Amino acid sequence: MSEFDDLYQEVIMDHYRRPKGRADLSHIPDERAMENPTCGDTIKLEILHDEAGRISEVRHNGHGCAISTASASLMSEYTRGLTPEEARAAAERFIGALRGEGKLDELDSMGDLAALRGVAGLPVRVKCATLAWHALLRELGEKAS
Amino acid sequence: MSEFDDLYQEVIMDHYRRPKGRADLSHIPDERAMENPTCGDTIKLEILHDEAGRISEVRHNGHGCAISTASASLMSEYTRGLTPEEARAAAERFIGALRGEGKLDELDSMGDLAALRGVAGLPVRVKCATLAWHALLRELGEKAS
Amino acid sequence: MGTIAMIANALVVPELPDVESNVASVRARFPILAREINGHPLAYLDNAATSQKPLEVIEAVDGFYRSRNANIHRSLHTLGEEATADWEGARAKVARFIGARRNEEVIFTRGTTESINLVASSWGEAFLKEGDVILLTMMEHHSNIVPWQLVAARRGASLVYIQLEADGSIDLEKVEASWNPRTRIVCATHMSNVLGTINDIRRLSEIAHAHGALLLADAAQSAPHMRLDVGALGCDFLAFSGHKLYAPMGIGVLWGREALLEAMPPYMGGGDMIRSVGLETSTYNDLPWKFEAGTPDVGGAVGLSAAIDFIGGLGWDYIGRREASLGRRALSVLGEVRGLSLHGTARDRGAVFSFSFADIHPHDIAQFLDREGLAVRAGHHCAQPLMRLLKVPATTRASLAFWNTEEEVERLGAALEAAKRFYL
Amino acid sequence: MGTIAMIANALVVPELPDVESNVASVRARFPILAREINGHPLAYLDNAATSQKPLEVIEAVDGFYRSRNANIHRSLHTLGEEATADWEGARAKVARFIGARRNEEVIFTRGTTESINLVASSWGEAFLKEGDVILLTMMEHHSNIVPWQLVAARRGASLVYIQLEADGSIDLEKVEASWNPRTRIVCATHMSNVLGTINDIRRLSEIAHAHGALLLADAAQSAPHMRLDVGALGCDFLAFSGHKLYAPMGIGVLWGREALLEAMPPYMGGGDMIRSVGLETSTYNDLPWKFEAGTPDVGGAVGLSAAIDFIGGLGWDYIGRREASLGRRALSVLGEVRGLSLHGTARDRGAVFSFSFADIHPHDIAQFLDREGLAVRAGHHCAQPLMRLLKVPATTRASLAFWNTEEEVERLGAALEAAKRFYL
Ligand SMILES: Cc1ncc(COP(=O)(O)O)c(C=O)c1O
Ligand SMILES: Cc1ncc(COP(=O)(O)O)c(C=O)c1O
Repeated sequence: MSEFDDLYQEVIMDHYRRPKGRADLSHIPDERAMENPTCGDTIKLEILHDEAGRISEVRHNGHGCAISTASASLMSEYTRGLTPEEARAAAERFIGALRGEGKLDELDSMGDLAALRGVAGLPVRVKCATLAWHALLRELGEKAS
Repeated sequence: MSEFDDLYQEVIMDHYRRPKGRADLSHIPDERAMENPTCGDTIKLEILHDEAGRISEVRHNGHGCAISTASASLMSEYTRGLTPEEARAAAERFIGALRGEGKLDELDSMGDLAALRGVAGLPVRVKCATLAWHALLRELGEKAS
Repeated sequence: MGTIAMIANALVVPELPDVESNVASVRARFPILAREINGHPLAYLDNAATSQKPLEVIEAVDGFYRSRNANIHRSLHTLGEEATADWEGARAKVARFIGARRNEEVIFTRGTTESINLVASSWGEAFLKEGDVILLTMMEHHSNIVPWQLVAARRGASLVYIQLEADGSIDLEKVEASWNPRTRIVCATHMSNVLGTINDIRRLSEIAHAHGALLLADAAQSAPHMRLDVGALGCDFLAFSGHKLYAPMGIGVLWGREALLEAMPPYMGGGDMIRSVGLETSTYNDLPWKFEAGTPDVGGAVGLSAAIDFIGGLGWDYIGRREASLGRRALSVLGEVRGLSLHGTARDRGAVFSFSFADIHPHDIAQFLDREGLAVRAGHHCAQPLMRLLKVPATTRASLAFWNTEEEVERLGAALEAAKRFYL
Repeated sequence: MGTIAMIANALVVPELPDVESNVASVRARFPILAREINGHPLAYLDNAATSQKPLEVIEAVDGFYRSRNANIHRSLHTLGEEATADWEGARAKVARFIGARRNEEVIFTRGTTESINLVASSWGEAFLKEGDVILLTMMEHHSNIVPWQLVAARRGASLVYIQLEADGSIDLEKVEASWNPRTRIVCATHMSNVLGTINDIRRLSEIAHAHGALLLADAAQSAPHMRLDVGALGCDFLAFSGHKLYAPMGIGVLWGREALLEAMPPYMGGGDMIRSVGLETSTYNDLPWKFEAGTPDVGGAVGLSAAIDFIGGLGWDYIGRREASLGRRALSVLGEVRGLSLHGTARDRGAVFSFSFADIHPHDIAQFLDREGLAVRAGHHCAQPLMRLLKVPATTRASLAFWNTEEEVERLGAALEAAKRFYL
């Protein structure tokens, strides 16, 4: 499988074409968008919780490439039902694995997110795949403090 | 002839050992010394004139290597009897020749100064050989203005 | 801004048939061009980001470290004299290359960014006053914006931007007409790294000077593609990078008028820029060394010198003709790709082509092109104010050099069509 | 300061016999060492000015330009990804090399001088207040003096100097005892480029921290010769140059504690250091990129990475033993030269030997040694305050590295005797 095919797998292209959790977030001010300094892409997040405090949905909106859009969509899917702490741990595991700090194999235990494996070898694209997750960490962090 | 022998010719060594024009210039404040930023060497000058305004002697004092000391001594010898304008032109010709801006052959018309020819190929040493002449230009310039 | 149809006649240099036959032998000088990427021959179309290096340059740097390497100015052994001669010789070569009156006007830096920071910091801190205006254009690279923002904030000056016409050019009459008398310096790129627009630095300088302002020209993009002459350009400062000029990374140039440089305070402090260091204060060295603190990149300067010789060997004529011919071909190839809209259609332009394409994100386009062996850039190209003006977060950019081929340009067109099929 | 007799036992590392047998194969890695100078084999004794480069480094840089060269961070084609991986990989390697906790704490600069200017300018402008004290030592290099003078003048701070003992060392108890409570930062060299003195950075850091001050260590001279661990050193900033560490010119390192770097404003403005650029103001990128404006010297970083691997291959043990053994030999050889007086006789010292000799000017000594193929440095070594303390305008300096030989050291002794015959 070529590097490109590895990157733009079927799963990724599906999430890119029909992103889960994408929503109109125009009520959130633009200053709260997270920016990718590499390309100017931005993402806004809104985290909804259920009564127990678990995440019921992470909604997102922004400009982004297939990788960053699919990653946001996969994130929305993956975090559903997690506690904020679990979501934060997941974000750190995911970012760490892609940046080569954690173990890449950890992705295998993260369901469809494993489809983003191909990004790990491409430092420039890592920023695309982790943008939504950095935004998640920031939102969760600000909630916590 | 090796580069070294070319540099440290008999004439140079004579002027180094018995410099012409060397004098006690402790009445001139240290701030007026010209400094070689390469090595911290310094030189002070005093220009004496005859009634007609010609240079009767350029006196010098300072720390310096054989090349810079010999160059100051040769300068003292060469400038005796010149008008300030002639001395300034000589300094510019000499500095230009060593820095590779003028023609090196011009040195041949400058008497014993031709012995400093070997310096031209050594950019670091050019600063040694021209220190006294830069000081001369400064002194003449300040007199003029 | 306009679409591609508007610029069919933009590149007007006549084509010489025999120039083409040289291409293979020129390409052979660039070892990296032999690479295969994902099973395809590399088509390097990212020259505006950084240029590739000919063997002449690679070997000059290699040779320096194998046989002449030493620190400069204060090591008076043979290697030190040779390295010093290399460094000062490179300076003299750069001075001739840009028509400087004196070698002392050439300051070596790491690149365009450092050159502009030096001026903004040293000249700006010393000469900008509260209420002064710094005039930029809307097509500047961040390197010609952020340093001015930093100094403007410290000095209480403000930034004003020259707006762009629909084709991505500047209307000089509007610049004159709307002149703010508090303007102290105009900072303008010679050639836009996004639009390809070539600005008339000579006229801009005349306007600035007529009003008592200075002009800094960012020649990062123009230096690799056209003969520069600071006298003819009439500017006061000129900045460019070696790495875009076929030389190694790590070396760049600031040229400035001697009287201005003389009047400016030092930038960094350290070895080589001093005359004498006391405990509390120091006195500074002469130009150009006053602005060159610390051990510089002598190897990089040796590479830059070799690059200038390489350009001299090809000749600006060859480079100009080749790039004009390639540029025309690119315009016609891109013009046939449906859904592509080109940003920047000024008459005076270089072979830099930024475009938006069929709502596909530039990252995805670039990644797809990479699968086909084509290297282009996707992003905001360090020109976010311009991106906002264009109402896009990012663009895809193909930028050509004389070593590119017509065939590579055609591969670009075909790959874009294939990308459309893949993503849409 | 003392003469040579005082330091016969200065270098106390035990000699291992089998280390010596490696010397020829190590020397073979350095192509420049094969040069002849004036009919003699080159004896390069100017390592403190700049080091020579092994083939591993020269070839790594060459290979980068032949096959991987691209701009980083924003070129997402294959070459761009490779170059970015090279750049960030070099950063990770440097972080491990100096025991940094995080890669983000490693900022690439041109060299020690730029690293210190960055701290003086960014940290100094933001945190120094009127009346604050910057504490230096009398053995600092101009690069660790002038940047502080420049910022002190702007902020109304003042410079205070730690005096030296007769052997060229610092008395830490005196430092404690005379501590000025307004001291905000201590700037100290880890190893003097003139005296060879190795300062106890760990203890200096403890003293600084106990009084709420920071410590910046100038490791330009120590990094090439001993294992550095920022945790063990306890400092807050550490600066060094690639070119003295067997790597190319044009690349250097600033390490700083994350919290400090986070709190500091940017230094240069331009590409890569921004998050978002507006017309009037901008927001800045995360560490380390906040401090890396413009296209960096990726080729230089590739060379630095190869140099670190080369050091790893030799091992600090080998380097330490070899240099200690050579240093002892140099002390005994120089000790036999009549009329020579060595500056710097501290017990903890590296293999750097500055001396005055028989009233012959250092330039003349160095030029004579060059005739014999020996490369040494003559001058003030960018340490004029120290020169004034030593009451000399300049000294001659021989500085050794692991690739030097006992025979070269003996040639130095013989050539000095011959110089005396020539000049006196
Ligand atoms: C102790 C010390 N500090 C700083 C420097 C400056 O290093 P660079 O010239 O590489 O910036 C040097 C080298 O000259 C040095 O020896
Ligand atoms: C127009 C322009 N200005 C400035 C720069 C900055 O050059 P460098 O990154 O070499 O400092 C660039 C290149 O990125 C550019 O295209």
